[in-house]
Amino acid sequence: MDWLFYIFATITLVPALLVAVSRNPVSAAMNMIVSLVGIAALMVLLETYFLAALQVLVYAGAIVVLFLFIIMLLDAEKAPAPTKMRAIASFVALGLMGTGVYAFCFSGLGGPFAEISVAAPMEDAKVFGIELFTRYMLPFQVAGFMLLIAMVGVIVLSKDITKEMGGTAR
Amino acid sequence: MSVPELLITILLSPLAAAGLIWLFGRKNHNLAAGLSVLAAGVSMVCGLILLYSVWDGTVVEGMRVEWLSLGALQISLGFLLNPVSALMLGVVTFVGFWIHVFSLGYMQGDAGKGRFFGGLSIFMFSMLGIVLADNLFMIFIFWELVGFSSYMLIGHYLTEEAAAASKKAFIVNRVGDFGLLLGIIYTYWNFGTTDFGALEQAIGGHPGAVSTVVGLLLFCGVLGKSAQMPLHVWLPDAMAGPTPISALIHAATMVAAGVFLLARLAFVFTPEALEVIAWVGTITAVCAAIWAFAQRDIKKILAYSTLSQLGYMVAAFGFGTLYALDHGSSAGHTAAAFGVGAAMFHLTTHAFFKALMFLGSGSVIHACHHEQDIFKMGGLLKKMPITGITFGIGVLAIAGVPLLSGFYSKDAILYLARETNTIAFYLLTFTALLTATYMGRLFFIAFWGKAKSEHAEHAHESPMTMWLPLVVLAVLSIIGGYTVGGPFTIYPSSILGVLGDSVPELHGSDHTLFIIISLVAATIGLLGAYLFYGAGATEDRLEQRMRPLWALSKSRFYFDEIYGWYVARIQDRVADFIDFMDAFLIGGVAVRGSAGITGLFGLLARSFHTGNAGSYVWWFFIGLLTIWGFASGFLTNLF
Amino acid sequence: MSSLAILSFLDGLANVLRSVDDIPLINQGILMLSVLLPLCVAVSLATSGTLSDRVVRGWACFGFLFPALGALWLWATYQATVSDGGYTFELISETGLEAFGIYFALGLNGISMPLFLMAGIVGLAAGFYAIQSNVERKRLYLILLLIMQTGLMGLFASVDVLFYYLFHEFALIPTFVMIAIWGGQGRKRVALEMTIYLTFGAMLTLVGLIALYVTSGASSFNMISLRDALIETEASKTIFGFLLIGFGVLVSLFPFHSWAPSGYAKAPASAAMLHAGVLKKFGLYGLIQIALPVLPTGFETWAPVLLWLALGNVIVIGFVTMGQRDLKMMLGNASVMHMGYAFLGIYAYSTMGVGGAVLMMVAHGLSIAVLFLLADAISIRTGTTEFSELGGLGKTAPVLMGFFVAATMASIGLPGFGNFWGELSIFVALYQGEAPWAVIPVLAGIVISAVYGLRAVAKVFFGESKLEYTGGDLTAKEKLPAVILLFALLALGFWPRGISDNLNAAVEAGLPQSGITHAANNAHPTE
Amino acid sequence: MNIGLSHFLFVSGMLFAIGFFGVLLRRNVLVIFMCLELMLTASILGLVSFSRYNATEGEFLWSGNVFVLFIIAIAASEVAVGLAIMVALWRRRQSVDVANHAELKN
Repeated sequence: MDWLFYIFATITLVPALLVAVSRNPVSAAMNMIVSLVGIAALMVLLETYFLAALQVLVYAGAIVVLFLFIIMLLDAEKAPAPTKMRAIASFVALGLMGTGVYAFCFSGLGGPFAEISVAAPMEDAKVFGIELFTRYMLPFQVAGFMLLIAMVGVIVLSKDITKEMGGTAR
Repeated sequence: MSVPELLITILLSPLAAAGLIWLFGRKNHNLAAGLSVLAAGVSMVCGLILLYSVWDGTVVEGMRVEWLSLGALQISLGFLLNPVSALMLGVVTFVGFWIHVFSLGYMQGDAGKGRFFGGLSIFMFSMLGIVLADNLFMIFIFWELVGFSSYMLIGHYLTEEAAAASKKAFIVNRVGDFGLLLGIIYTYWNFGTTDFGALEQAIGGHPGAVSTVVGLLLFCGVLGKSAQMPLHVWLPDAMAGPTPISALIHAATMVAAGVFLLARLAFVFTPEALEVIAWVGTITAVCAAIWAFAQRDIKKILAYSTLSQLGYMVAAFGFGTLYALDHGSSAGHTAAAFGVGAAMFHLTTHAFFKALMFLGSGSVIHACHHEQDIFKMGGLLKKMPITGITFGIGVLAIAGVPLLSGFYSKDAILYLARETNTIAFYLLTFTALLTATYMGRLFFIAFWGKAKSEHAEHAHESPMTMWLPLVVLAVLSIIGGYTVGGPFTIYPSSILGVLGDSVPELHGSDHTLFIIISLVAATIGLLGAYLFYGAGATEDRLEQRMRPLWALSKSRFYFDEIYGWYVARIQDRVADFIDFMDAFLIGGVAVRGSAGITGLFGLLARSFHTGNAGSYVWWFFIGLLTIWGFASGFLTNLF
Repeated sequence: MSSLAILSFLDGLANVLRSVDDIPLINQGILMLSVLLPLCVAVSLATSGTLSDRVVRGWACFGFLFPALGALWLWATYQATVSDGGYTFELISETGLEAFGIYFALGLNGISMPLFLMAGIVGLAAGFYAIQSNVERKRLYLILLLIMQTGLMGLFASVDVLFYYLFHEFALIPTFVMIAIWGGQGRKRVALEMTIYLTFGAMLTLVGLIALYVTSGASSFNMISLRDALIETEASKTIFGFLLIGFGVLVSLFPFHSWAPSGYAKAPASAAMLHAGVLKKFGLYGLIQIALPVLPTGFETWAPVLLWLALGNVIVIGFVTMGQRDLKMMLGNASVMHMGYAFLGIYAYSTMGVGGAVLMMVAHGLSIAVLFLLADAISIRTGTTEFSELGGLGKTAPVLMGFFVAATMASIGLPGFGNFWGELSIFVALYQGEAPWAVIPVLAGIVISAVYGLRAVAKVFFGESKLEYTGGDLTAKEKLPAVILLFALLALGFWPRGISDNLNAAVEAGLPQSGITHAANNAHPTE
Repeated sequence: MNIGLSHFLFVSGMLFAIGFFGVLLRRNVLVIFMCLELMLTASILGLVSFSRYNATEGEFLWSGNVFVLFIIAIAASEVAVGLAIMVALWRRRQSVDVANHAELKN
């Protein structure tokens, strides 16, 4: 199993780095798909199959597609390379954060971590459903409302209000 | 009518007149004048009825109304009628009424006549309030009010000169009131009352209970109001007001209020305080007499003469009370009676003859179309016989010619001075000589000889409203010197307590001596003035022949210059400086400075606010690192 | 005798007042209306459409007149029914904040009654003056003034500390707006400075008041219940400090005064009248009504500071006032100086001193209001308030001169006007305090005030005129508010007992005697 | 070395760091937004792994997982609204560079 984890971790992290550094938005989006799929795979390793499926469906399927769609729409060209200062500073920041994360996870500072003690239930989608409609009923409803509001907001935003009002864009 | 009703009528009728004038009389000048004169007449008639028939001379106290009560502070309104206040009441209402009558003629056609008579009525009310008050707080209240009415009336003509003079009068008086109020507060807390009766009992029982300081503080008020040195500077300037005002306020009544206050409070003063008071009076008398010689303005001469005579009164009070304290038991008088008697006696006679002379000068000024320089008059005796003769009577009275009123009152003072302090006696005698001289100078130059100007040429006698008061006052100037108990007296027996035994009477060799002294002083003075200046002189011979002496007199010992220098160079500069410091330190450094520092921080914070989301992320990162540093203990260990 | 007739008439009037007072809630209703009616008028003026000028004026006039008449009525009833200075006309309604002890509570006692009356009278005068003036956008001007009037009436009528504070803010904010819109030259800067200063002071005050609430343990913002909760802990010193400085800023205690003169000089006349006359008394009133009864220990700690700062007000600002070259600036500084007297009265911590301070507040409110009114009348006629350009106005405007002289005399403490009683009581009280020597510099203040007051009169009215003056004498419409104020001053001067008897009792009851070693207060003079 | 919770947390933390690195580095709003999404996903991974490792017998901890569900819902709506805003911005400025959107300066 260990090698599977390493492979999936690599599939997650390397494309993520490429998302950050690539100057072409389209390739960034492509890399992001890979990275997200890697995460889904890691979730499978953690035996949360339902969430893994959801991850692939929503993130890779919906969100990244939306990104790509917008990239096409906005006709975004290749971004100019970042200034040297900015690049160096960003890499230093990444190094610092990486060191911190590494220290947290492996030096014992964050430590001692729990071990898996119980087997995961196989019918997790069913359990999910029960939980959502019983204990998490209110948050679930709220989330639904939020999606509705977001939808309304998107519709309002994407209409060109200034033109409709007869004004001119500044 | 009973005593209280009369007193209330006397006090309130001028107030009622003032109120009515304020409401209706600003435009209707004749109505205002009529109301004012009517009120003064009512006051006079009531006053005379009171003195001559209703009141028997016993002290009337009480009729108290509580005015304000806050914690321990109880202020009440009340009357105290004793012989001293009765005499003062008589003088104020009587002289006041005749001056009102005179004003009718003098102020004819003046644009501010309504305002003038309103002010006159307020003044009468305030002055009578001082006279009748039974406690120090009430006296202080009316004390301020007379100051205010004096201020308004001095400033009547609204010129720059009037502005400066009225301002000066009020402020100098306030300086005196500063001490007076301090003294009143001190008295209040030390004796628990400012009521005269209770105060006399409290102090009378313990002669050592009262300190010299109280007396001197209260005397500060007298310094201001009665224009004693060094607060005398306002009185000559106050002549900028209309002449009836000078007669009423600045000669007969208000300036005498200081002397009246001394008489009321005679029991408060310790011998040390009396010593100071007496010397202040003496020095004022001498100096003012000297200064009178360099004046050319008829009213200014009279003003300095007033100063000098006020000095006499104050000195009389001081020396007389000292004398009475020394000889108290043997002479069989109440402790302070001699001082009070002599001072009040001179106050009364002075009120008559000085008011007479001021009104006379008013008549002259009126006739000469507001020409006030005596060297531009001349020959007026023939053109204005009534004014001239009555003025002459006034001159003789003030010079101390025997059988006229001034002689008696002045002799009493000289006698008291001789008995207590020889140097003061010589100084006061010298002052009497000087008085006769400068009054002679005024009279001979202005009334004798030939007319020296166009205006004087065409002068003629004033109307009856103006000469009638002169005649009345002239008669009183002649017969006002015969005290109660003696023959020919005009005074009612009810004021025996002040104008009777308490005025020292001279007998035997003393009597002869003082007649001679007076006669010699008056004769030398008047004759000297005649010989030196000559009738109707056109120039001041003192200025021409004895310039140093003239300059000395003219300098007035630089009091005005010193005060002027103080105001311009110190007070105004300090005010400007503090104003600048206030604007600079508090408004500038403290307020603007703190605002500026806040603003600097604002600028600094603003520069971080680039509006670029990219740069904010970096701030975010720095914050993250810091929190991380503290959480991991890295930064905590570092510090 | 006629005096008997007057007495029986007064007796009959008192009986009428008493019988009306017996009707439940009627006087409470009048009190409430006096406070809230100006606001209602303001709202109706703001929300209604086009109105003719006459309707606007009449309606606003009603909004100013009612509080004044209501206050007069309540005062007369108070005189007829109360003799111990206690609270009456109390009216309490719930606000939904009962958990914090906050109620909308109105009521008047011997201390607030005279100030309430004064607020009504000054408001009436300022309102009349505004109605007859010809400012631009008069309707907005009147609306703001009416809002201010509600705040002023409410702050003295409030028994609840929080509402007392709230009403103050209510009156304060229109002031800023009015200065910023109708002020003189440099108004923006002045309005800003004043806003920052006063908001700062109000903030400190609020901190102090909340601390008072928390520390008292009474869990109530009601002044009456707070009075029972005497705080004598260490905390009281801090709280009193907050209140003293906070209130001090609002009353222009030296050295926090620099907002006042320039603010008043730039403010439009009616706003200056209301602010200098009434609103400024907020802080002093708070110290007397709230801080002194509850925080005697705190007072004791801060007394020396208060003494020196108040002396700074009298002497330093006295000299500053003498150095002024502009009439309005001079008046502003003079008002700062006179606040020093009121602070000294509080410092004396005796019935005499504190009562004198209240008398002073009432009289000063009236006199400074009439002075600002007349100064505005002068500047309308001459176009300037610079002394160097003025002169000789007395010949063209004798009535204006008469009024101005009377007002000046009132403000420099001439007997016959109300200010005299305040000053006198404060002087006498101060002598009995911890520092009797302070009487000497303070009495020097009477000379200083005479100097600048008379200098102003001389510069403006005497001499020869240097400018072309327009407009002649005071018009009848300008005269009316001035006469109202001067009459009130004279009434107070001739009959101080009209307010002082109940004031005396109220202050006597309010000053806690325990724990004070500060002064031999209230001791009667040695017999 | 066995794979444990710390490994998953390391992946999650690194993903978050890389996301943040991208936000710091890039100026294209779209890419920044993608990186933000990566950071959000990193938190999902963390939640899931904690939830799995801290589960005990009887009471299987579902709150972490349910939370993930909500995060996904939020992420979806956020992306929708965010992209709509971007479109609106593009209409005004014709630019996706954050440096060009600095109206809030000072």
